Amino acid sequence: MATIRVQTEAIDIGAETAALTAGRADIGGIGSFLGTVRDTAGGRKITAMSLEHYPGMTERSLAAIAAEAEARWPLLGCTLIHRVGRLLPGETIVLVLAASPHRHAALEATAFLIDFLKTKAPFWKKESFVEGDEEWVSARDADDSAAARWDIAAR
Amino acid sequence: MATIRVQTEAIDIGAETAALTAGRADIGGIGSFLGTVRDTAGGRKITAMSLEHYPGMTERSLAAIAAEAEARWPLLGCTLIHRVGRLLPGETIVLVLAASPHRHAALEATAFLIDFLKTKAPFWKKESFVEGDEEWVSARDADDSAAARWDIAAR
Amino acid sequence: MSGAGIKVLYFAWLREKIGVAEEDIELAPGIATVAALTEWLSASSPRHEAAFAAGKTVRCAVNQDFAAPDAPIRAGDEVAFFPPVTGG
Amino acid sequence: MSGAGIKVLYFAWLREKIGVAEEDIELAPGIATVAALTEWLSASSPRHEAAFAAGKTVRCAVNQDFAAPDAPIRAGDEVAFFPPVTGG
Repeated sequence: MATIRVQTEAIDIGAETAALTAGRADIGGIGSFLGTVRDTAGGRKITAMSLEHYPGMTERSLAAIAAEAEARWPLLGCTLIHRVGRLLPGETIVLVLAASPHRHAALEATAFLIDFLKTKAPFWKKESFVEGDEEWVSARDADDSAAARWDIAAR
Repeated sequence: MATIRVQTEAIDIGAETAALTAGRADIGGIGSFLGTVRDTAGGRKITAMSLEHYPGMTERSLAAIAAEAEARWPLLGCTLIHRVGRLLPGETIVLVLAASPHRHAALEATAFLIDFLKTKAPFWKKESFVEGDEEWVSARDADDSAAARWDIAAR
Repeated sequence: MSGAGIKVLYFAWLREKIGVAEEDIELAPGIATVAALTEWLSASSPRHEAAFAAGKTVRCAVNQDFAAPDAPIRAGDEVAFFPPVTGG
Repeated sequence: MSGAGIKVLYFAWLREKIGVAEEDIELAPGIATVAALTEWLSASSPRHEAAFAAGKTVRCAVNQDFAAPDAPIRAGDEVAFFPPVTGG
């Protein structure tokens, strides 16, 4: 039921929302989170963010995250799209959509999906700074804590 | 900073997201909730939902709700759009967008905004059933409870 | 609006029951609160009486802010009556 | 892959430090867990040693599922090593 995609192209929230809701009249609301590239990291200006992933495992882990959300909330569909490659500040990185008859289910599932995507899906970011150096982003304890509040061990 | 609008036209989440984020590279994420018309109410099929509002007070109350969200979370912008008039099942009713450097702030502000919009903004819904009768929607205790969890008295 | 007048607005089923969306009222002496105005309006016609009989489920706003029964009413005010809101 | 071979993948800074994205390894006798494989790979070159020296910050997946140090490794497996994930 979930739409899972890894792509290099920009993410079009309008088109994805339309695809998720097309022909349906049983949805009460769609929650979403659209992540975008900030132009600073640790107080330094960046020129780009490069995303690498583990093809195969990525799709498996996103499908598992979506299945878990569908088991926990009465979802009528969800969408997980993550970009890879070189992205510029302001560009889209990730989109989560969750549709449900009820707004709280839609919003909670959205928060759950993005928290888990950040701790369980095999993506890695590298920041390119204006000074010319590059650095792999370190995992944040805050992300593990965010995932842990849903009562599943973050790995 | 907030975009507040009451309109009869369908809501375009893509265009509104683009307007909110245009030219910016300080946003880390945009949370959103898009409400749509369900084709059933209390187990009965509906043919339409009609929305009435209190012009003037609507805009004041939406601006107050947005200002409260901006005081509570580090938002870089938010959008509140509500439709009025006669809407068909599957159509958009309401859109909330909240942009922040941080994803949890964006998602929490989104939930706060829609919970408060539902209890504080002067909109009223009337359902038209397939049998031909019409009924004004009653306020739900669940909506007051949802608003109350944010520690502001729901009225 | 001039003199001791106020503007009264009705929404949703209150509007439908009373049959008008808006009326200009001359404030009688002693009508100084939302509660007093509600009582005065109820007595003004059977339709008003029927609408306001819903009692606790009628909400009020004075000059576009939610107002409790003891909120003051003054000449020139815009006073609205409506059911609990159900938007979103 | 044939015989006792496994495929090993590296991502992010592990890939950069080791200098290859993927290698086919003949499983030596006794290499039956992630921990044993990690130790064997570390000893295979100074670049591997430097990469795996990061120790606790290296994660592993066997056949595309996250795997703990005591997880078994069998011929034909796809084993990946990478830093903690940072997507989203």
